[in-house]
Amino acid sequence: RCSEKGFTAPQWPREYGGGGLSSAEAKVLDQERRRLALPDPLIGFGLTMIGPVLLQFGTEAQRQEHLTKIIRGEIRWCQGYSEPDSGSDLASLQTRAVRDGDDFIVNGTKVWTSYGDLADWIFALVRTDPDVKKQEGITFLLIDMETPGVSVRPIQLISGKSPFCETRFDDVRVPAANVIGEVNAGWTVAKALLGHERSMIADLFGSQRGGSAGTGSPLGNLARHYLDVPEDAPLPDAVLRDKIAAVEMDGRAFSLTVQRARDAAKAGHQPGPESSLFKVYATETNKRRSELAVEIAGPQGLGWEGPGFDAEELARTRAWLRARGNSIEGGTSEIQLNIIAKRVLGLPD
Amino acid sequence: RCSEKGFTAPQWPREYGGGGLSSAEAKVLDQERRRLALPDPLIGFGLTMIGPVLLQFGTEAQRQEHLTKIIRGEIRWCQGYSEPDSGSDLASLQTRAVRDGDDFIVNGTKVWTSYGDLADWIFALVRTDPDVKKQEGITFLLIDMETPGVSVRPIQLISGKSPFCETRFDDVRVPAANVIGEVNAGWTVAKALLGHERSMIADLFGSQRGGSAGTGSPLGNLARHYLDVPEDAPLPDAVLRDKIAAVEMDGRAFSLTVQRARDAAKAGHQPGPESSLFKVYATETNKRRSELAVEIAGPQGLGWEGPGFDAEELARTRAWLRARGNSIEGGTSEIQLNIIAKRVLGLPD
Amino acid sequence: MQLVLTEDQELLAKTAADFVEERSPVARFRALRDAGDPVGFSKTLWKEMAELGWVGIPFPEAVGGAGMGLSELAVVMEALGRRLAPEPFLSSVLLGGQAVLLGGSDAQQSRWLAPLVAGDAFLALAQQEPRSRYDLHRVACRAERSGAGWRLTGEKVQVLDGHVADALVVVARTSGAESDAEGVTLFLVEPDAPGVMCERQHRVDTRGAARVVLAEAEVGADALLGAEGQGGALLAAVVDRANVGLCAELLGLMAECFARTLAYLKDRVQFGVPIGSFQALKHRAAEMFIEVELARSCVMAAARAVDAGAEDAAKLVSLAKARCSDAALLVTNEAVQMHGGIGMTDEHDIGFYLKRARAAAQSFGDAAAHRSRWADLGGY
Amino acid sequence: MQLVLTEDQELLAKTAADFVEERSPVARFRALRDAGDPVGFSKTLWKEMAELGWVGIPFPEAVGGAGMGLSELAVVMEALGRRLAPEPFLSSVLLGGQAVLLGGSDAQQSRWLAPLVAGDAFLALAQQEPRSRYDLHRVACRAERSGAGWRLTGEKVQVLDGHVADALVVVARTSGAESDAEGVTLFLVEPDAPGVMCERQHRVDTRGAARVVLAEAEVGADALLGAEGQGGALLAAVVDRANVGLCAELLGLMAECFARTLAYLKDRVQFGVPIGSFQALKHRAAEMFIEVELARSCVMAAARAVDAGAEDAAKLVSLAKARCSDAALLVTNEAVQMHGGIGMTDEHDIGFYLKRARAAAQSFGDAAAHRSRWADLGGY
Repeated sequence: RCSEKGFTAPQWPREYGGGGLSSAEAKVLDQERRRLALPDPLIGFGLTMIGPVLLQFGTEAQRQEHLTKIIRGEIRWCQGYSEPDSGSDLASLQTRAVRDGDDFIVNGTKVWTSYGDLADWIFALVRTDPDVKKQEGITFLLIDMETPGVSVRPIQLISGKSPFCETRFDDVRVPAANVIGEVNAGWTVAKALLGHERSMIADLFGSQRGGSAGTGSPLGNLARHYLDVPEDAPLPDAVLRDKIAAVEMDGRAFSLTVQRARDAAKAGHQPGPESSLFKVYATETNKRRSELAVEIAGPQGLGWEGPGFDAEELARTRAWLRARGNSIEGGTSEIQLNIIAKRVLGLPD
Repeated sequence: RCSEKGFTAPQWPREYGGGGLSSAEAKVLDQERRRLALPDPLIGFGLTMIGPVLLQFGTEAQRQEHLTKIIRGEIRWCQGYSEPDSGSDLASLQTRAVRDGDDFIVNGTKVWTSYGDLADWIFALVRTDPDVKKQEGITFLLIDMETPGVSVRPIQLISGKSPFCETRFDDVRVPAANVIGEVNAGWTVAKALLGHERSMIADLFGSQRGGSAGTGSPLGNLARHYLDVPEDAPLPDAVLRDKIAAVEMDGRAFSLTVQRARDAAKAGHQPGPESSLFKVYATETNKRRSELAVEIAGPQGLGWEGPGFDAEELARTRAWLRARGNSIEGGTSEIQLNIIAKRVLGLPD
Repeated sequence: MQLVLTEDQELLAKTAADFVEERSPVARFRALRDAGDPVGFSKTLWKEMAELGWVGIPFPEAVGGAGMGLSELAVVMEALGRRLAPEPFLSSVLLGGQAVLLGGSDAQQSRWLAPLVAGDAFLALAQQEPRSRYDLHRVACRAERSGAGWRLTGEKVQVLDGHVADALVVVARTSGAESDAEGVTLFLVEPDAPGVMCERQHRVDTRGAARVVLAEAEVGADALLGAEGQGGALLAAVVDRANVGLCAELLGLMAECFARTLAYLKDRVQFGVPIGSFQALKHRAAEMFIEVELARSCVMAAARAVDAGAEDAAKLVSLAKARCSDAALLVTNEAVQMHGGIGMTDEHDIGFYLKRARAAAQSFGDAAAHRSRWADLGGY
Repeated sequence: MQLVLTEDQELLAKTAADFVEERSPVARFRALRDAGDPVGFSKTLWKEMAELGWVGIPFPEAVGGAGMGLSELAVVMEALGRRLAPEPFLSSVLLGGQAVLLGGSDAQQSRWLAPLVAGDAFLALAQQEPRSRYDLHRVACRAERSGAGWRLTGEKVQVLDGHVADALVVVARTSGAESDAEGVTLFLVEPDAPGVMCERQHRVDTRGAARVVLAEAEVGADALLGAEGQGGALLAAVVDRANVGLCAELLGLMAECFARTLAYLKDRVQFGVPIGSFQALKHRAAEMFIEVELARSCVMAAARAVDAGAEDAAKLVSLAKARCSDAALLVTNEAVQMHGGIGMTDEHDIGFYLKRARAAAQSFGDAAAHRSRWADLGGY
């Protein structure tokens, strides 16, 4: 139903099944959807990442082939960027694609390919020229996951199962027609895509307004439970109480900062420097919050499975462990701080 | 009395008025002195710093001229190392000494010359060759503070009066006979002297054993006073109590680490890596402690002078401000961490 | 609530920044300190600020004010905070002035607020006592009925700009024990009333303050400010407003201190490179940047919430005070450390920022006290 | 108190390190986990450790022990902690064994300690309850006289290695309310006694633990361990000893985790250089180094103080537990962050360190609880 009306991709052109709405109109739709607490119709790499890239860099043939399927949810995409030896230094990637007639032969390993085991296609960065500056020999390539030589292995995290996979390419033959943009110009495409990813992350944070008053305190309630004090009684452990207040206040200060950025944007101001802190602060705050939840539970916070721990306790353990990765994925906190120091503060290299 | 018996400088040779004791004998004397809570007879740059340097690098004439006077406390010394533009990067010093016959003509400015306004002599690092690698053009020079062209200006700190001075040299004529070691080999002398300084600092810390049990809690008592609770009552502010405990425990952990280093040395072990943390940890802990004392006092901790604040409160304000400099003087905390990372941990440049 | 400056506020910010840059460099503050100026600020400059309309910002037009709110006053106080201007916005406009505005009778308001707004009179709040720390309920000073009026006895300390105040708003207890929540009453006391002794105090931040001793000080019935025994809520509302202003000042202070440190990191060369190229310092600078940005959001939100009488205004004020206190201490401590030796000298200005940050952080509730209040208001 | 290893202790350290490196790499721990091993450790290896004399270190020669102290046991537990060896020193030698040693009759000691020291029997301490958190006085489990013996009812959780214990030391209440300081009594209960139910629990650190339900469990008069109602002091002494061992384990854990992270910093190349050349990471590594060194001093001091029965032993134990908890969390958190993505994967070993550090930190008092105890003991 949603895809028929073009609501899945409200800002994409109508000819590919999009809604053809302007940015402002899309925002209204988005707000309505949030107000009604409707789920996003189809969250995925296709819609939010490769779709916009195809609109910007794809050929007409490429758009025709993929966009409609993305909107209808017929094919699922995963992302092939990171490699075992290139984490923060993405441009050092080693997966090789060698031209062979109308095809490329791809060899290498990608990691952190979310839902690689379920995806139909992968968009990958591959090295097509090893003899130039590292950013200049990279190509952006679409690969059908059914192609012989593609193998996928799920990655288990310290928190347990995850959507992440390791995807290997052993002499995988990919048509050169699947190159997006120019050969060896993949870095430009990748950077644009990272831009889409950032706006997605900002959107994610931006969905909250500055927080509100009477919503109670989840961590305060949790502490009341584990310190075994009656409802509405103050916590007898003032040190724990101070930590809870600090984490809550971090969260509120962050929400207010996101709101400030949005209010400024609405008022027609250029994006201020504050948006540069969103990723690092949101993830570091989430780490502290999930760690504190485990700390509040004391010995009962140590469950992994089975008897003696309730479902919420077990979920909190996993959430705490999973959150450790927040400051690594999508650009480590260290990289974020480097970026702030350089681009916002203008500190010298 | 002390100097007649050679106790002022127990390890120096008898011919210069020293005690002629071995290191072990000197330690016994030192322990006795501490046990009796006698003050060190003459603490000063002469005895602890320039004296050892003269013994190691001085000519016989230089020793004859200076050592006995140092021991008798007849002349006082100050140190001319730092300059306005060379703080952590000491070797970049700019004070020039140009040869002129049997003399050097010195021009430049030294800062942080403790008691420069009271000292009779200064030992200074000066640049005698600006055209070589920065460490290789430095000379170690003794200068009589009475020489024309030497001017001294006391430095006021954020905490108020201080022994520090700024010492300027305007065409100051210094006999070349006052060079210690070789011309342009002053960096070697300076490094040796820094070694003496370090052993002095380690000694300073080492004077404490691992702390003891029933000594009460000065910060706890302070908090009891400002929170207005009776003696021996627990503190009603558990957050403040936690901070006090944390600072006390930092102090105790440090004392125990100093004790461990000394016990290991006494047992004949090579100095362990733990001594590399003494300077940075002692100073950072002192900063936290003095800051917490002011925090405990609340609004009463904000006094500078005069009515409404008692003498202890005013002293705490000054102590807090003065302590901010602990992590700057004698090698900043940043430099200390660099040294640990490089020399102890072996991390690459 | 919109967390963005209106065009009028932008204009005000620009005017204030220009004025402060031109008329109130840090050198002015230094000169006042070095001279041991008995007033501690410039009455001439204050009169100019009154003429610019700044003193009257949070007062109604009836007394000559601008009828604006803390959102506007915060813009001005931030600008003043950047250069440590010691003029008495906190003491007279907020602590004293808002007490009279929120609690005063028409007669009291016209008697005191009109000259205050005109820059001709000064008010101060005599609240702090030697043992009261951050507890607004803790009041040892007692007021007893005496004839038609009242007789006050007690000791007040660190009465901000109390040494120049034309009237003191004195927090006294008309019933209950020293730490009771109830029984607090406010009085308007002129310093030349019999039994009132005022002496100048000297704080680490050089801001003017006075110790006020009330020895059976006699005041008339018209000295009562607000209702008898209802002073607790009034005081809390006044201190919340004052804290918004104090936070705005701290925001300006930390932003400027950070900017100066950043400039130093770029200029200062050691080992042949600017020290700002060292990654450890870069990361610490980035952490400071983050804290300053978050503090700004909190100050804007607190000011707007108080102006709007929002339900969560008290929570947002405590959020702002906790964060601004901690952030200002972080930034000023790091500033001294990063400046190295020169930062420890009195002749460098950066130490002034450290001292003022500490004094502001430890006034009207430190960060821990406001986290505790946040938890109280959060019901845990 | 000398804070230096004796020659014998040095030798023991060397032997233990060699043994652990050869026989107990982290891969062994991983294999036990992957297999879902019902015991959770190797009884064969345990028997070997007993033969090496390690199990008997803190027991008298009368029961086959070495008559040494925690100073020696700490050396062994540090070595085991480096490679996460899950053998039951904490549960059986310290928690269960020391309870019997400090509180048991001659008969109880010879019945249980000799086979324990020989590596043939296991003890465990059933102390933790769902609501007791870190409060040793909080005991809901009740024991009532029943004929000549006792009847026990209550629920114990996270009884370390309780699933393989031949006898449980059960902390029960013979008088008073749930949180009273007095009225606690210890009992030796065999798991096959009527009314005792034991089920394996699964913790984040994969260490063996059991939930023990006592439903009117009947035990004889000889089950009483120590004097009735005097169990509180005994328990505190036992937990202090256990905490020294736990701290030694944490010391080994953090030292190894730090060493592995340091190696990674030197090996891992990004942007053409080892990431260990980035100054921000260098400074953080130096901070970790400092914390590990301080933790070592505290563990050594606590072990020697307990061995010597020093007056400030309890304070030093709390010092050690507070510091080791915080330092281990710091080091393991930093380790994962510095390893980046690979550190988040289950197939890399570094995550095991993170999990064990958290579990140990939140057992027998977290850092805040031990700072509070330090303050208690300091009289403020």
